[in-house]
Amino acid sequence: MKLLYFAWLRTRIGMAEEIVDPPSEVTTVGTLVDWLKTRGPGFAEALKDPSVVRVAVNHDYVKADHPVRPGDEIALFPPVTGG
Amino acid sequence: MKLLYFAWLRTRIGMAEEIVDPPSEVTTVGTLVDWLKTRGPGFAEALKDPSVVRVAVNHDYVKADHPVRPGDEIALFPPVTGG
Amino acid sequence: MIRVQAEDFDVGAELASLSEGNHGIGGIGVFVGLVRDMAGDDKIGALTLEHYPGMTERKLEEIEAEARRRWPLEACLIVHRYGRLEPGDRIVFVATASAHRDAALESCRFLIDWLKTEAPFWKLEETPDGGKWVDARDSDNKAKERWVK
Amino acid sequence: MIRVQAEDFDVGAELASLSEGNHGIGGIGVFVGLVRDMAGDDKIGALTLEHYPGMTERKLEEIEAEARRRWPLEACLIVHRYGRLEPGDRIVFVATASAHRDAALESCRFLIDWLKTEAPFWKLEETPDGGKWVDARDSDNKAKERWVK
Repeated sequence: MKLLYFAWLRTRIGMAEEIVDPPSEVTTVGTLVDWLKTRGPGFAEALKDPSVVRVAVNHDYVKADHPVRPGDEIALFPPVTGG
Repeated sequence: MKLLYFAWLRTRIGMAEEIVDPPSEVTTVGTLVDWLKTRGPGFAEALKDPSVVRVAVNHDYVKADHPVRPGDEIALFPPVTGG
Repeated sequence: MIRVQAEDFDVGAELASLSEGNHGIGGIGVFVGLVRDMAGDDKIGALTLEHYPGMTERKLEEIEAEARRRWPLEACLIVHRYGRLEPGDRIVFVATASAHRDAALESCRFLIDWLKTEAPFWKLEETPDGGKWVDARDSDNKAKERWVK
Repeated sequence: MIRVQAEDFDVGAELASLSEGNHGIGGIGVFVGLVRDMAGDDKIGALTLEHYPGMTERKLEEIEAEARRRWPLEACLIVHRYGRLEPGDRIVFVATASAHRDAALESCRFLIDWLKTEAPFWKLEETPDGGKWVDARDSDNKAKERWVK
């Protein structure tokens, strides 16, 4: 699956996008985020407060229990501040 | 005093403005309108329904008990419809 | 600032001059009123806007002053036309600029609601049966009442 | 219609093309957002707007569709810029046209309130201490809540 990071999640993680092949226990947004946090201090720091992390799967906002599948485009970003 | 008529009050009365010298019992907007109604069928028709007549004295909206004096500019017109 | 004029106005130019050089402005609320070709069920060809010179300017200035009392505005412009206008023509322009969008949008709405019931303008529509003075709308008075403290 | 672009836009030209030839339009509500030079107490020199290409367009289209479901709109345009912008620069433009001013003004406000919490844009301010990501404002979420049915 393809992961995208925006704004300060991008700068803390140090990467704008990547293709990942997570372990089989990663079946939802919540388990994906838990797995990402184990991938290094930048990830752990960026994702430590779930209240400021929004997740979109294939361009739709979703919650932690939303399924994730190979082929999905999954974006993680802070609350939006445009307009 | 100077009287001004606008919109359908103007067309019913048949005149945009005039200078009048009303009798001494005309001391308020209400008594002025009563007097005007005696001045002909156009006036009587135009002023028959007080709920659709607005009065301004010297550019301020006023009510029937507002005094009128020589030298005042008094305008009579229907509810406004601009914007 | 307020202006009452027969001439058309350039919305882009008005907005540019409103905000020029003022970097404290975060949002501008705008309303532009146009002549519709339908009034009720009657197709209208054009309309003539009559006004009361002197009082019109005074009321618009009062309305602007009231908006500035209620909201922290960086800039404010009301332009209202009079004379003969055709469908699609601009009638009125209200623009309010503030640091934040709430103040800009609320004051813009306040101004157009207030203007509709206070500023001495009257519309005469050209209909197939001749000229017809537009009746005041009860909804305009209700809209104004929302703002009466 | 929605557009996401780096380039500036011409408010007057956008409005003219929005209403051109449509004489059923009686009012246009507009909001223009500009870059302020003050964010809180920090003077900002400029800001960079980051966005999520693809999702941004999708969310803006959904927002427009929702406004059209709620109000009888004759026309609707949202333009949002991204990239580096300086104080005084235009960021966002929302225009809604309807037969009546209520629908135009309410839908305009709805769109900007909704866009502020739903469209994936993020502001990075240039401050004397370096870049600073703008925090989401609680007031924006409250503004959106007004519209949630």
